Amino acid sequence: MLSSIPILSSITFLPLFGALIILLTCSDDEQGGKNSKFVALWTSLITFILSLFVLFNFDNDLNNFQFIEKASWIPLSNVSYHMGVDGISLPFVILSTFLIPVCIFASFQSIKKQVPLFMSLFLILEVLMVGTFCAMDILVFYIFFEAVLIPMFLIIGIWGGVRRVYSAFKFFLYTLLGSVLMLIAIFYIFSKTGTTEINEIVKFSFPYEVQILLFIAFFASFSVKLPMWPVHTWLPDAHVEAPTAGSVILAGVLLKMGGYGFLRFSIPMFPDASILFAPFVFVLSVIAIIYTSLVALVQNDMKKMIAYSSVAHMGFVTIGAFSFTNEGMAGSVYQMVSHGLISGALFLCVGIVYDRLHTREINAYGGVTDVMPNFAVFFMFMMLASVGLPGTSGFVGELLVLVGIWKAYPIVAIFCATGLILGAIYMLWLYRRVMFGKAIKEEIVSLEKLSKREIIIFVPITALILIFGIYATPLLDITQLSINNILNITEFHQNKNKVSQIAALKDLGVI
Amino acid sequence: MVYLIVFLPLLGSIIAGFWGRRLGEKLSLYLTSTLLLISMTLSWITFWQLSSNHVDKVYPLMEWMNIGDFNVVWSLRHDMLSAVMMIVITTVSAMVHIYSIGYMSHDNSKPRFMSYLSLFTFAMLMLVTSDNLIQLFFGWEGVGLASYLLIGFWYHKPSAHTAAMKAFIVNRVGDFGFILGIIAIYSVFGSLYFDEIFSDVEGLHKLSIVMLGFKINVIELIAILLFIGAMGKSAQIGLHTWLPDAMEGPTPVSALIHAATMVTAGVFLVCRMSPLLEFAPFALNVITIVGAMTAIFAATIGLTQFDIKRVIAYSTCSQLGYMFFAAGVSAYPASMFHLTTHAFFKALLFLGAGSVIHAMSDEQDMRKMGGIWKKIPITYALMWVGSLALAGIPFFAGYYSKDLILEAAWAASSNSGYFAFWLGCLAAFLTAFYSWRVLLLTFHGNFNSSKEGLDHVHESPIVMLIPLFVLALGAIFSGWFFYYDFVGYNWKEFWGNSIFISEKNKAFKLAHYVPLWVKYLPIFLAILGILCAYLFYVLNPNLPKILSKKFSPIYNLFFNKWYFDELYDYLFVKSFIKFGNFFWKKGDEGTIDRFGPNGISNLVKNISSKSIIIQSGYIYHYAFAMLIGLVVLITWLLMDYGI
Amino acid sequence: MNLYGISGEIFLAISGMIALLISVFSSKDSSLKITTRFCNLSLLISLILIVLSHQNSGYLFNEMYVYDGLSLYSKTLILLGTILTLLIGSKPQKIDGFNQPEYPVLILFSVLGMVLMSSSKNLISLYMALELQSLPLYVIAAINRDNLKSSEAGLKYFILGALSSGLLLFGMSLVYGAVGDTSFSLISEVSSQNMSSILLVGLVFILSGLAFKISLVPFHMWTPDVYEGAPTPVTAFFAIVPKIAAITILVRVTFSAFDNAITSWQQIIIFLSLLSMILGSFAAIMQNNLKRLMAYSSIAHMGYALVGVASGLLEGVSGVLIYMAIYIIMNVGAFIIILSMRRDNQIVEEIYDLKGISKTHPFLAFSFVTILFSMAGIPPLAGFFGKWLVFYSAVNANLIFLAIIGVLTSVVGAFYYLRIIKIMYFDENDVNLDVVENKSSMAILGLMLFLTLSFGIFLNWFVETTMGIVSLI
Amino acid sequence: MIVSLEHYLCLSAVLFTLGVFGIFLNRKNVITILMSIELMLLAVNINLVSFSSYLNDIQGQIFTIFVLTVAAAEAAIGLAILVIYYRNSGSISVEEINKLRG
Amino acid sequence: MVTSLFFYLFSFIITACAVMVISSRNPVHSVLFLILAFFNSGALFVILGAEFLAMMLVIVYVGAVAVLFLFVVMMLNINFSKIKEGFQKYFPIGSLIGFILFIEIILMVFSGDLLVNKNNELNDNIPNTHKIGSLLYTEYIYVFQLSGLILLVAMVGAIVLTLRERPGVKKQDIISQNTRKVSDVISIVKKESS
Repeated sequence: MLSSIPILSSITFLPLFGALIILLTCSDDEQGGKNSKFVALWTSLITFILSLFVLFNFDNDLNNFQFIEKASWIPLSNVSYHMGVDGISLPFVILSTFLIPVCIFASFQSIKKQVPLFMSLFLILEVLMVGTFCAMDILVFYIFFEAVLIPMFLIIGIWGGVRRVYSAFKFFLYTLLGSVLMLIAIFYIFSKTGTTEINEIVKFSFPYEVQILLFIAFFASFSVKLPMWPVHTWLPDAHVEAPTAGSVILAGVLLKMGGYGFLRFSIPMFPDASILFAPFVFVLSVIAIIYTSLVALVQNDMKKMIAYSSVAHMGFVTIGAFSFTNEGMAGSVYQMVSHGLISGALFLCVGIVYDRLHTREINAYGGVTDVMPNFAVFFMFMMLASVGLPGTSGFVGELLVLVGIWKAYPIVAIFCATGLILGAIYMLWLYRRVMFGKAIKEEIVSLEKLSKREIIIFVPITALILIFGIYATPLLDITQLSINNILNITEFHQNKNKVSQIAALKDLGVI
Repeated sequence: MVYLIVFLPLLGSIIAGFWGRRLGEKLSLYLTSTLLLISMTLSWITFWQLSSNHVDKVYPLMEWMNIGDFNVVWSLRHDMLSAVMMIVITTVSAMVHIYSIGYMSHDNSKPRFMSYLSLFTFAMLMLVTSDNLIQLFFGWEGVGLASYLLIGFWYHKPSAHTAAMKAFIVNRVGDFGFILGIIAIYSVFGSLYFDEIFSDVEGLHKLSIVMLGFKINVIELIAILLFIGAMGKSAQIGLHTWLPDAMEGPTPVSALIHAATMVTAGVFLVCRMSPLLEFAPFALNVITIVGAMTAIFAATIGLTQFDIKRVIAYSTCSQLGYMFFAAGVSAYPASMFHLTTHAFFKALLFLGAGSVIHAMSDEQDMRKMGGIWKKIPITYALMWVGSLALAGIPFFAGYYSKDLILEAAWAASSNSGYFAFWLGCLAAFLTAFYSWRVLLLTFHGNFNSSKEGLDHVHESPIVMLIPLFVLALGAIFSGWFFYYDFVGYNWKEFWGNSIFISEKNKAFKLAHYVPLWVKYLPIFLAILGILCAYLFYVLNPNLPKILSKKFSPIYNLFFNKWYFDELYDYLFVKSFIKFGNFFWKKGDEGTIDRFGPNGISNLVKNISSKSIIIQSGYIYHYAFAMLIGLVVLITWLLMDYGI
Repeated sequence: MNLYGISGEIFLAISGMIALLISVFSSKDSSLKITTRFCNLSLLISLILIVLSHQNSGYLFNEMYVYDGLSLYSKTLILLGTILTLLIGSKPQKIDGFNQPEYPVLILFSVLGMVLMSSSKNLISLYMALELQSLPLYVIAAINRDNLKSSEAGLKYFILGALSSGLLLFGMSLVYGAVGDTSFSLISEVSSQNMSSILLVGLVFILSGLAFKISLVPFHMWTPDVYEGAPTPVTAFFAIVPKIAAITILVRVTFSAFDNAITSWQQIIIFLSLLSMILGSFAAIMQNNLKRLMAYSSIAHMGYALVGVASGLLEGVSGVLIYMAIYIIMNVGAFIIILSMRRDNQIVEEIYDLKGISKTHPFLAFSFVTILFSMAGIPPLAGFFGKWLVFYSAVNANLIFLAIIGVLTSVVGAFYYLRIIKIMYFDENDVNLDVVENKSSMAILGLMLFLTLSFGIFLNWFVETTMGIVSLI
Repeated sequence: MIVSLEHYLCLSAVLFTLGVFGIFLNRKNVITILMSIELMLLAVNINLVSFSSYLNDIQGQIFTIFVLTVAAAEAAIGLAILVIYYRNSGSISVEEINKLRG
Repeated sequence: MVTSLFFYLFSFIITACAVMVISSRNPVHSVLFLILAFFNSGALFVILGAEFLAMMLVIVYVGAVAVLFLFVVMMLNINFSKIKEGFQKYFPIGSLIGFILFIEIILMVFSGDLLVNKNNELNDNIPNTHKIGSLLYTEYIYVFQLSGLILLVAMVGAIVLTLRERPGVKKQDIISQNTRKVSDVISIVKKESS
């Protein structure tokens, strides 16, 4: 029965209907805004419920893609619309469907102009995100992956802050530049293998030199998206200027596409190149962790600070993914999910005070705890989760990554672990400056308490962070088999004769 | 029962935290205290049960994470080590809860405070009952969090939240080592459970890894990493800076966390890991030396401070040093013994000091006190008890444990042992000296503040005094009461499998057979210290000033805490900010953005503005461009063709 | 002689002359309107005739005229494009300053030229059809004869066009000399035996002449000026229709006449394509005039389309053909918006005039945004699929560097499309734009929007159709 | 024949080049440019006719006729455009035709 | 011998005329030199055996095109423009490129690739004009029709651009002339006779 319903496509395209309804029926006035909010919220909630259905019917013990849907699209070129989820993509699908209603709900008050457009863009964004994670055809993946730029560009540009134009452009062009190279690489793979099925391509083994080039092309895309140092600079700008919900989704899901791409494409398709580049990735990631943490330390803008912290946290993701160990990769996925929740929630926190005070300058705050005690609790919790306190999901991810990388390169683990210290420094420093102290300033004293709506937004996120923090097994179980598949590939290639690799490198003129 | 012990405080914390305001202050105060008292009672009961039947048990809760070999289960381990810790924690915590009812009476967020206290207790209990390293780390960080919350309890005070932050961050530095140690253990042993680790350690202790070209013994590395964690939590030299600052928190907090329980978690960890440490002789030496240095170093600072709580805090630091070097010479039972006795008398001292502060209306500077002993006689008497115990005057609790530690250090008959012994003796002298300095400055002499202040001084309410009495009992009797079990000839049976001492390390065994002068030297020094203090602060009050002028460099060194704060400020805080700014302005904006996106976009714009110059509007330019294109193509193709 | 295969064209020619008569003998005020309608109708009928008559393929007039799938495809696009541009351009003509009823007639004759051009199988018929196409274009570029810009545009277009047809002719004469004949089949035969240097130089000259028509760098120089100077409806026509015919004949010349000299023309095409992509993308960034910007944009687009030809593969050609269809969709949509822009009943064509249009005319703005994203090649919009097909064929032909340059320049190109979006959506408006929203234009815009959004659904049909066509070249 | 085909081709090359020169080295007026174009077409015609004659193939000559026709048509339209341009600007100097640029 | 002599003579004149066309400052002179060049080309065509084309050239070019040029030149009343300074620095590179083009064409011509003597129509007795005539209306009827269309378009185009209706100038208006009724135009006014 299950196989007869195209459940993944329903999840993917249901929000599109919502978006169409909004675009076609809701006018840009107060009533239209209200209606659009209503439609958007309910559409996204239904989508979320549907996605839960997938989650509960997902078989952890089945070592393959599930809920597969396949429809021929261009038979001549052997391209098909092919959807399915496995252990790596499922968490992200759920994360996306979970965060979108949260975002929509969170922007009920803060978005004042062109509400219907905003809501429909968010629903479209959901379509694209879910599609990205479900796609089993690399071209379909690319289409979804790239299309995300459109709604996000508009969201940043229309509802953003003062420097929104610069940020939106930077975001768009930076990520576009990264991903077009991947497009060429996809074409190359397509032309060599004759297929765009991810499952089939993985089986194909490319020559070593080709792998290196393809890896670089994919790397260009995913590293920008993730983002890795030194191509991270779009992120702080984009985050700072984006509206709250935009930041949440950007940090919560869009960044994960990069990490997802590494796990789904780079590593299994180009295992030899991945092994070759792993040290390079480690160096970049370690730099990212230390460098961006230090930069985060000196920020005056709350969102910028959290944005930099995201870069640092994403450093863990790449390190975990390229550690080629069970724990590392699982940790990498876990870290992504948890970071999606935590940084999303942190941006919500910033959004809440921003809505009230209309500034993100840390110095403009101080003593907020006094006037917004509930907020202080949530913010504190998110801050601690971001720091990676055990008992929150942030800890599990970081721990697993550290475990994984220690197995491979202990020295990297040591550098990586400094992130724990630095993370604590800037997050506590932020919290201290914003929340502690006496509320002297008049505008602070007159801050409103959290509304019911805002509390409702926070509660599920908090609960999830906590649950993932103290009971990690379910999520780990989901990812386990898929990660094993990747590991089997990399282990096989790691054990291959090193001599041939060196010879190939000589051919390329690298050595 | 163990479940109840651990989770009752959590329950109290949650209730007080979330519904405290709705329940009303009173109810939440009593509720948490009651729950803690139950927990305390139960833990004593389980302690007696365990010490009679010696059956270690692990109570599983649920799975935490499970991936490949990496398997962690929430569970509660009940062996002697945790049982001892549990009674210490629950007892002191219960006392502090009760004490807080009185102490915090003027504060208007009592439920929050009680919630934090209970949360701390829960975390600490999780720490000590953990069966694996990850859960231990959970507790470890949990207590850190609670400490952070409690130090920063008065978040209006900048100094308080700065101190809280400092505590958390310095602890994090320690945790950095700890977590790496845990991971290293996992990578070597493939497990995180104590039993499995310890059973494998003998076979694996020669294993080594290559790191940055050096070959390092893994067990040593693990031991050092774990010890870094312990150093952070237990405020050992280098990572001690947070502890004195933590005194910004309410005094009950100082008593509970920064004297009796949390800071001793490091000691607990070392003892817990004893089966592993026994195979890491180098690490043990390091522990001994660091412990000894901390003991003397903190004592020297304690000499010069004027904040009553800070003096006691440095004293704690110093005592923790004792515990560590005891562990360093493999005298883990002695270390645990001192931990227990210290918990009582140091909590007593802190709560006593709290009582004084309460009496003085939140004044902490000893220079502004003096001569108040008549006003608060009970507190005064109890402070005497605490000080005597701290100084190691015979038959008080401290005497038993501290002497034993020094004897063990001597008995180790290694260089580091002798080093620790002599420094320990010197520290014993200093301890006695500054303890009495506190007593004399606070209670004797003339009142150095305003008259109204003196009138205002009053004895604490009964709810604060009861805990003091209880703790005083502990400070007096816990020494001989536990002596036989903890460190007596029967120690092996008592501790069971929870502590392991290798046959090679005989220090603890020989500690009972040291020369007499070794036994008596500390007592002598302690009495000497008391006499010196009397000389300095009663007989000739000008002497300290003269001396401090004469030896001003040393005095300043001590007074400024060996300039550790300044050093760290310069080394880390300033340089981090400098680096951060450098990376941000010069790195991100100056280099990456300038040559990256902005550079490229400017380049594109430049090319673009150049490229439209071609479009000059003149027909002949257009025609010329076409012609050039044509010529280029023809030339290219003809050359290709071979003309 | 069975003239069934050319019946559509004959009908077109005759109705052109009738239209001329109508334009003369109808009353002055309504003659433009009536003639336009008549022309539209006859274009439609001839489209039907062509579709009917081109079901089979064959030759006419000594292989001078060929009717096959390729010609059917391109004729359909040409005629549809013309009908659409006439429809969208019919309302504002008066304000644009010209009122000559001959305008649609000239367009009709030009279209006839294009239609015949895409059926050419002989250098002579190619040249004549090309001239029949070009001469009316020169005239209609200058049709706003009281306007200096328009006449300058016409003059420039004419001079450079004449130069280019001179080059083309010179090349044809050389090819004739080398082959001894002008039919494509013979050229193909000779070039397979002996690709002499004369043939080679002739090929370069011919391709240069054709490149002018497609406006490929460096033969593009007229494009921005003419687009800007010509009245907007004319620009719309220029931007859309002639390119199809020119690309078709380029495909025919390369794949049908010089199919054996692939290594030679491939280099030329790569060169032209590279330059077009680069210059089109870069030069557009600085433009503030929408029409001028569209000119550079079309240059870049032709560069991309040519990548498919450069691949030398049949699937590349199929990609090019699909690209052209997409190109029409996007440009028709874009020009509807440009044509609608009015302020105080004055034509405006600066991009800053679009400020804040998102609030006043949300549908228009939304459509334009979609079209611009599509032009930038962002999936899942139509433009992406065009790029996909041509770049994929380039990669398949091992021209990876070409594909890489292509995608990089498309990123640069994205910049100026985004700039327009930014002006429409991110900037606050101070002066409102009056928009002439006539119903037919909006309906067409809606249709184009729909096609842009959902092209992926039709992609398979296009792929199969064009692959069927190109396999027969 | 003593005069070989190459001779004619050379002549046409000269004429063609001169025509091209006339277009882009011309700084005077547009009419000269139009005349240069006629020179180019003349070169083409010479090419075609000489090829036709040496190939003994009449096609070239027929082509030439059409070229002539088109040249006439082109001249007519070109001059018409030139005239209206002159009416608008009052000048046909090449240097001044640059209102459209960038 | 004589043929080649004539060839060189005519070629020289053509070349010289071409140079004069593009370099003469007075456009009227240019037109006249152009006419001369056409005449000489016609002569060359005669040498090549294309008599009909030679006549065409003279009739079409000299008779129509060149005269049209002359008309326009006279009509527009063009000033002799000065050569501007930019020309000087632009000249060398321009002529270099042109020269390269020329060299390349020459190289191509002498590359030995010329395919001559196809000789598919050996029967040379038919006169040139006859041959053309027989083909033009049969095999090339399609192109011939096209050329007609081109001429039509050229005519329409030229008229569209240049025809102006000036107010106040009397001209034919066929529709209104035909639809004219007596009653509209003539009104009978009764005037009282004095």
